[in-house]
Amino acid sequence: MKKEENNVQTKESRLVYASESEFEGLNPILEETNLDALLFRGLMRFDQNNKASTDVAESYTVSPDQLTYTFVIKDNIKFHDGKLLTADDFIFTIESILDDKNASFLKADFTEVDSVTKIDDHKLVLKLKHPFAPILDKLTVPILPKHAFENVDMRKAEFNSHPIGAGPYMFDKWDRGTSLTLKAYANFHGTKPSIEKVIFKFIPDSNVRALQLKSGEVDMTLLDPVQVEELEKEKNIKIYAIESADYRGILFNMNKDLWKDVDVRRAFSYATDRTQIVKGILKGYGTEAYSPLQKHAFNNENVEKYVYDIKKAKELLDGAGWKEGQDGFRYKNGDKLAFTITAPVSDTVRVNMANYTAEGFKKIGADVKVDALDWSAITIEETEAFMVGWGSPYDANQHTHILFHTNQSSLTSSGYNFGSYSNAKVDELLDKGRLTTDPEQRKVIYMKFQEELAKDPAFDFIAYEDAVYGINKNLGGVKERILGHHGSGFLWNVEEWKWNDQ
Amino acid sequence: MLLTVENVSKSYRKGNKVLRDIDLSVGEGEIVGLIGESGSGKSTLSRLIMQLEAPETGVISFNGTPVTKRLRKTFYEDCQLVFQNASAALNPSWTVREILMEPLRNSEGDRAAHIRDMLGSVKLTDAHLNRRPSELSGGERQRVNLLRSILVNPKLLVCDEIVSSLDRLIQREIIDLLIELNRETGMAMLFISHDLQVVEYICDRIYIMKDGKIVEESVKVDGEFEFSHTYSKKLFGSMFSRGLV
Amino acid sequence: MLNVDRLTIEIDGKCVVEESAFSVRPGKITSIIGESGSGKSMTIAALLTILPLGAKATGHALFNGRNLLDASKKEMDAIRKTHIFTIFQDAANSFNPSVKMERQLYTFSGGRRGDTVQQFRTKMTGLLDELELSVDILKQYPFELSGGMLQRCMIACALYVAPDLLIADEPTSSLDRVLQKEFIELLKRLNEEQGTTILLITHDLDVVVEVAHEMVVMQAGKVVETGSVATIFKQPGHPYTKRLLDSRF
Amino acid sequence: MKSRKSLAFWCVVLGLIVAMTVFAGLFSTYGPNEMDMDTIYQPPGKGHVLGTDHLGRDVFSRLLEGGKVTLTVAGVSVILSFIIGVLYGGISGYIGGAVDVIMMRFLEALITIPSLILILAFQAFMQGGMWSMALIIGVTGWLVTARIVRSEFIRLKEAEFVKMAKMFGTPMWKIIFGHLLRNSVPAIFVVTLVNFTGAVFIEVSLSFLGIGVPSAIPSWGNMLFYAQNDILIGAWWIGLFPGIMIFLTILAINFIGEVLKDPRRRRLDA
Amino acid sequence: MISKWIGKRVVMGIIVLFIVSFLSFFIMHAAPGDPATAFYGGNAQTLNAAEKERISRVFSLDRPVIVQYGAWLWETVQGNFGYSSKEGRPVSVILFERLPNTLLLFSVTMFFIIVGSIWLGTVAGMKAGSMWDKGLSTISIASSSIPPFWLGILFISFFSVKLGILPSSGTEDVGGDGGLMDKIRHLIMPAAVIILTHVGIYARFLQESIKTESNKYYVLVARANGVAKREIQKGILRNASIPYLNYIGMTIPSFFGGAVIVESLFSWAGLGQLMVKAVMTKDFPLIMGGILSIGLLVVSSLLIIDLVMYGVDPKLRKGAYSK
Ligand SMILES: Nc1ncnc2c1ncn2[C@@H]1O[C@H](COP(=O)(O)OP(=O)(O)OP(=O)(O)O)[C@@H](O)[C@H]1O
Ligand SMILES: Nc1ncnc2c1ncn2[C@@H]1O[C@H](COP(=O)(O)OP(=O)(O)OP(=O)(O)O)[C@@H](O)[C@H]1O
Ligand SMILES: [Mg+2]
Ligand SMILES: [Mg+2]
Ligand code: NI
Repeated sequence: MKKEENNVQTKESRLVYASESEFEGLNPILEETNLDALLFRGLMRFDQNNKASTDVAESYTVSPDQLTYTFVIKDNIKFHDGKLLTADDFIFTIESILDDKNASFLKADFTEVDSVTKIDDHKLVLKLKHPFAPILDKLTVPILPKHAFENVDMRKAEFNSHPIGAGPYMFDKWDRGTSLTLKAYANFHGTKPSIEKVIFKFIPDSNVRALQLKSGEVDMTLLDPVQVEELEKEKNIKIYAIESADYRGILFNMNKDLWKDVDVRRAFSYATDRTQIVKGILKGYGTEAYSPLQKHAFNNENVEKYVYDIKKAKELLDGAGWKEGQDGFRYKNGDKLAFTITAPVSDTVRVNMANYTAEGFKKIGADVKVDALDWSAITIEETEAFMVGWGSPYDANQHTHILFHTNQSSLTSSGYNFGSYSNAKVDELLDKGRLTTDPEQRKVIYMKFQEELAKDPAFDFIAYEDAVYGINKNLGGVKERILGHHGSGFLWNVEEWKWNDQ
Repeated sequence: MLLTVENVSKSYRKGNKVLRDIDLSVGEGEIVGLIGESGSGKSTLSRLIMQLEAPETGVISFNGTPVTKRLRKTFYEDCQLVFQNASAALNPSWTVREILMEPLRNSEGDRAAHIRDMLGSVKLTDAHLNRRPSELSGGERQRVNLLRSILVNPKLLVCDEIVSSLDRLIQREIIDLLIELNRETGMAMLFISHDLQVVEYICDRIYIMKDGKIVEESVKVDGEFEFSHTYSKKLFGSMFSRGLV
Repeated sequence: MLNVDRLTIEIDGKCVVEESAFSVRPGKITSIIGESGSGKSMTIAALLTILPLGAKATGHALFNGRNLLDASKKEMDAIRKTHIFTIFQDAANSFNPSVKMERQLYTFSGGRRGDTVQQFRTKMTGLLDELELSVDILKQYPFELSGGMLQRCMIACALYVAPDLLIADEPTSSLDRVLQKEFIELLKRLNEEQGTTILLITHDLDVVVEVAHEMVVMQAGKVVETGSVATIFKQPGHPYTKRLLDSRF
Repeated sequence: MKSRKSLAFWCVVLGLIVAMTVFAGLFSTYGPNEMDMDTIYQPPGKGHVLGTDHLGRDVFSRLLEGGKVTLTVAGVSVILSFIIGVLYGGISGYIGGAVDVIMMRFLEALITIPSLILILAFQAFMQGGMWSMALIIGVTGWLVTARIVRSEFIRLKEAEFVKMAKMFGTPMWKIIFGHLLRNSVPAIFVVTLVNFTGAVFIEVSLSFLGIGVPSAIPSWGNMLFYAQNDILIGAWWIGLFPGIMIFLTILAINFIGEVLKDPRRRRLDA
Repeated sequence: MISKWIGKRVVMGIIVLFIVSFLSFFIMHAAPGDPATAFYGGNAQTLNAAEKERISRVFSLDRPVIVQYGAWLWETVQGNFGYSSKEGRPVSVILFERLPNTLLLFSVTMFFIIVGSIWLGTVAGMKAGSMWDKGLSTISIASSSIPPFWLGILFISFFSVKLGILPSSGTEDVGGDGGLMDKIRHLIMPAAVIILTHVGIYARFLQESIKTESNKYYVLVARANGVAKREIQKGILRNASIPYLNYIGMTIPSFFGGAVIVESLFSWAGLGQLMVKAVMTKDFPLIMGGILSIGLLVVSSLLIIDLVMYGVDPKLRKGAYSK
């Protein structure tokens, strides 16, 4: 009897989210996690349409030259530790991001910032070097409490494992390797959360996640497409298949000589049967991919889509000097046309895609192996080809500049250009796109960028993958919007969620 | 003398002598007995004679020359040992033929024919050749064991309790066989046993051993042994009276 | 005392003892002699109903008028406990290696008769003394004693319980001559002083001549000859008996 | 009699499994890696006798091919461990003395470490193909063989027939092979069988953990590893059949070993 | 007498651990690259200064390997296992977090295996020719032929997926009260898998020992002389338990090995799962620490078994084996 009561009671007020990966720390400017939206708030916040609107900022004004932004901060916002959030905290956050010592992955987003000045505790002015349209998007960056970092090295701060923010939920406890618990923050400035506790349970295995969703041990999780059909039959589960800007592709590591020849990369792009992958591996929860901005307003429909064409692929390889040998594989100067695609073993979809494409590449005479490894055993820069996943629903600059710009090579910067892709035209367009403010102009630039990228592909784009969430049916308040990479952002309005069976 | 053992001692653990100053000899064509109770060191002595272990002191000579490592090979051609436990002395995974071939590795001539000739002398038949030791009875096993040792026509045969674990009936058979061999080929024997009756029956001369020492030597006179040492008297006194026969 | 008639023992369908018949008269020493494998031990096992799995005995074995072969488990337990004592050939293995001698000797002797441990201790001490064994052995484990000592312990138990019938299955083959002689003397004493009936199994004719009054000759599972020792030795009836007698040295 | 029959039965079962996998090419109807997105997760039935998996591969063909991999890994590693074990145990037992003492202490220490843990540690930096896997299992699997060979050698070295052989001047190699090794065969055979089951277990376990043979190569363990994802989906056939194959193989070997272990069948104890 | 004997065993255990440590050191040394990168791979830059200093001090390449080993051993003996390259926390801390779970699983399964196998084995062994006797050997061979993880999968698909009555993984409910019932619910399946796949073999071993023992001469003698059945059975059991205990000792290492798989399957946060994770993430300091601690566990369990043996086997006490 007692036990049951207990169960009902805990069920009412907690939400268990099964998460694939655990994070090393929770400092939002050092590492991106899907807890950021719960723990932190920024001046701005993406709304349901992925448009940046004010949050911590009460209001803002932009100077006509688009170089000066003046923000007024709400005066009643307190961090989880009760300290008031002021302009100083925001300034500290920007400074920390720009501080090389901290090696923040967000630095590139703020390089256009010229200065941030405090007018008073609740008013500040941000000046840009050039007009920079995405800045409002960037200002969704979580604001860190300055007082938590006094006299400490940010990389080693206690904060990283016990964060303090101004979001709807505050840190409760972290059982490394198992779970992390957040609890509702009573003094939150927005909608007060109805669910008392949000627990992130770390389960690397997608199968186990689905299992536990089914058994009710967890309330929500991202599903593999193949699992949907079975879970749909469950009475207590509701499936949200949400369109997302999350694409998969094979990253060509340009440090490998094979990929130096653009025709080889194009050949493999042609030899990828995307339709079958969407059908068989994604079970229809996705679309064939050809561009990193496909889900964006700036999408260029008219680029080379590399529709499955074995004949073309063979011709390209022939042209590139890779001739078919006795054993059916191609050779050039005695070298076999062979490489390995690495994929994270815990991500079954990626492993399946890798296996399927690798098998398909045999048709054009390539001997392709698949290495499914644990994330931590993978150094993407050292692979020959990697099954990547990127995509952002926000500004076009996001997940393009940092992925394809020469300056963002992961070997020389903190950027995410793991394949050391370098194309002067692409660089130029990305730079221009960042600094142009006129939407129409920007569109032209990014359309052009997509064209150039398609001509000289950095990735063999495979498919956009819908984020399929399985959720306890009794959970209400979920608002869909186009999601980002790994279905991130699903929890964006978690403070509005509630248990219907209360 | 064919074999002389002079002044031989042996101990396995310090201060615990298993053999003490053993002197013993076997003449050509002679059957010499060695009796003593369990643990008196008979088997140890036989191992020393056969150079399976080295004596601590003393010399073992064959035909007047001390047996050294170098001479061992020729020594083995003339002197053979038959172990008490026939089952353990035959390689269980070999056939009788293979077993009998082993000592003849280096000899010339038709080895198979030689074996067939000799087989009759221990009352075995060709049919036994293809069997393995486990398929033979205890007596048969001991006969194969014996045959293997006499195949090389040794001048001396050391028999360590070769009949003790057998039935009387089979014992008798084998003992009679040995006597016959001795008569026909003049093969000398050192016959080790704790069975007084057997020793009395087969031997011309006996040594009596106790606690690693030879306490008495006695020669058969008119089919009887005479003893002076008290231990020997006690030993032979414990023989059951012949009663009824 | 014991009348065996038409005793047949089969193991897995194979006949190891066939239609054997003999009797043991009270107060006498009867000896069964025969070569290895002739079925002597099996006969004893059948009498004590301790045959191995798969073995079956038919016929009669009347012990004081009671047929042992169809006695119930309980009855048999009682008979084994009160009337018969058996000494086996292999003394070294006759005791549980991890139980102290005192406990084992008690279960073999005092325990059978319902004596208390105290009673047992006093009586056994005397017996051990008589057998030239030190009392210390009671505190020792079997593996710390020699085969001869263990065999004497068994005899001590036999003396203690003074059974109606003492069965001894080749008790001397593992002993050397000196000990054999001593053991045989003890048997004689037991028979003469306490009048114990003894069934002695052996393959040694010399032993038979030494102690037995009557003898049973077995060959290949069959009893070929019975009678008093003296008559058989004078006039062996069966050719096998003759061969046996001839094989003596 | 009964044991003879069961021996024959299990030998036939094992023989069938081995034959099917060795000649996988003859029996299988599809390429083990042939993928077809139109026929994923087909239950057993027409076309695909044992159904298809998440990439539309034929489970039956993969089962045979996987068996080839698993049994090859196990077989090669067992041969390897056999050689190392016989050498190590043989040297230790034949030479004896201080050499033996040192070698045995070392062996005892090794036996104390769970071999799976050792293999895991090796895997950390040797992760590679099938052959390195066989190598690792072989290199860590000889301990019991060595111990058995050593004790057999020590026992047989003291046997009287070996002493007799020395007296007959039989050369050393013949003593080692004809007397010592040959009479150790039953014991070595049994322990090798046990090793074989152990090797199968280890291969499937490691592959099951995702750190065994590379995922692209089908092996029974790998198939089970991926089959975990299919339980929920209800595709029971993907995990069931490799499991049954592993079970049957090990069961057959265990039963064969059981019969051979029976002392009545061992000449040595005669 | 006993202290001398224990001393001997402990020394043996230490020698074993010594060799284990040497092996784990050797394995790490065989890993490619210089020690700092071999150990910490891509994470070398996030190492703290003290650890960097320790690595360069202990593993300085201009020193001979044996000296490096000595230095490393000295550090290790003092409890300094270095830092996990994945988590950046001290290895010893991580190991200690996992230890209770492994010990719990180990002791619970061992307890049930021993109790179960003694019961089954005794019943089957004492009643020669009965159904128990005949059935047990077949069942035990069959049960030991099932790969534990496969049984685990079947269990999960039945009890967790189909019936939904037992949690499929973990050591306790997240956010739960961490109560006893909760622990037990999580423990049932992993423990059951280990027990079911092992209890048969142990029972069978005991059964065979009892049967061998029952055919011993002394049992026949006792039976022939009317010794009470219970008395005889007690004696048999006592002797049969000696090879049985020996067998347990012999199989303990592989037992720990097998737990690795079950722990991983059920995400039971013990040392075994930790080892697998460490191997997958190439976390070398953690691997070394894991090997050593499992070695220590094995050696100490063996010591306990030795102690029990000492109590049970008088021949050991009297030193009758040394001859
Ligand atoms: N290899 C050995 N190591 C230590 N002691 C030994 C060894 N071989 C024999 N002994 C000891 O030497 C003594 C004599 O043993 P040996 O085997 O020679 O006696 P035996 O007269 O042949 O006895 P039995 O009649 O029982 O065969 C015994 O006390 C025995 O314990
Ligand atoms: N457990 C058994 N199973 C099958 N056959 C057996 C068993 N025990 C004995 N036998 C057979 O029964 C026969 C008689 O054996 P038994 O032990 O009675 O002989 P024995 O006359 O006592 O011989 P020994 O003098 O060697 O003790 C033998 O042929 C033997 O092979
Ligand atoms: Mg001897
Ligand atoms: Mg008998
Ligand atoms: Ni990602």
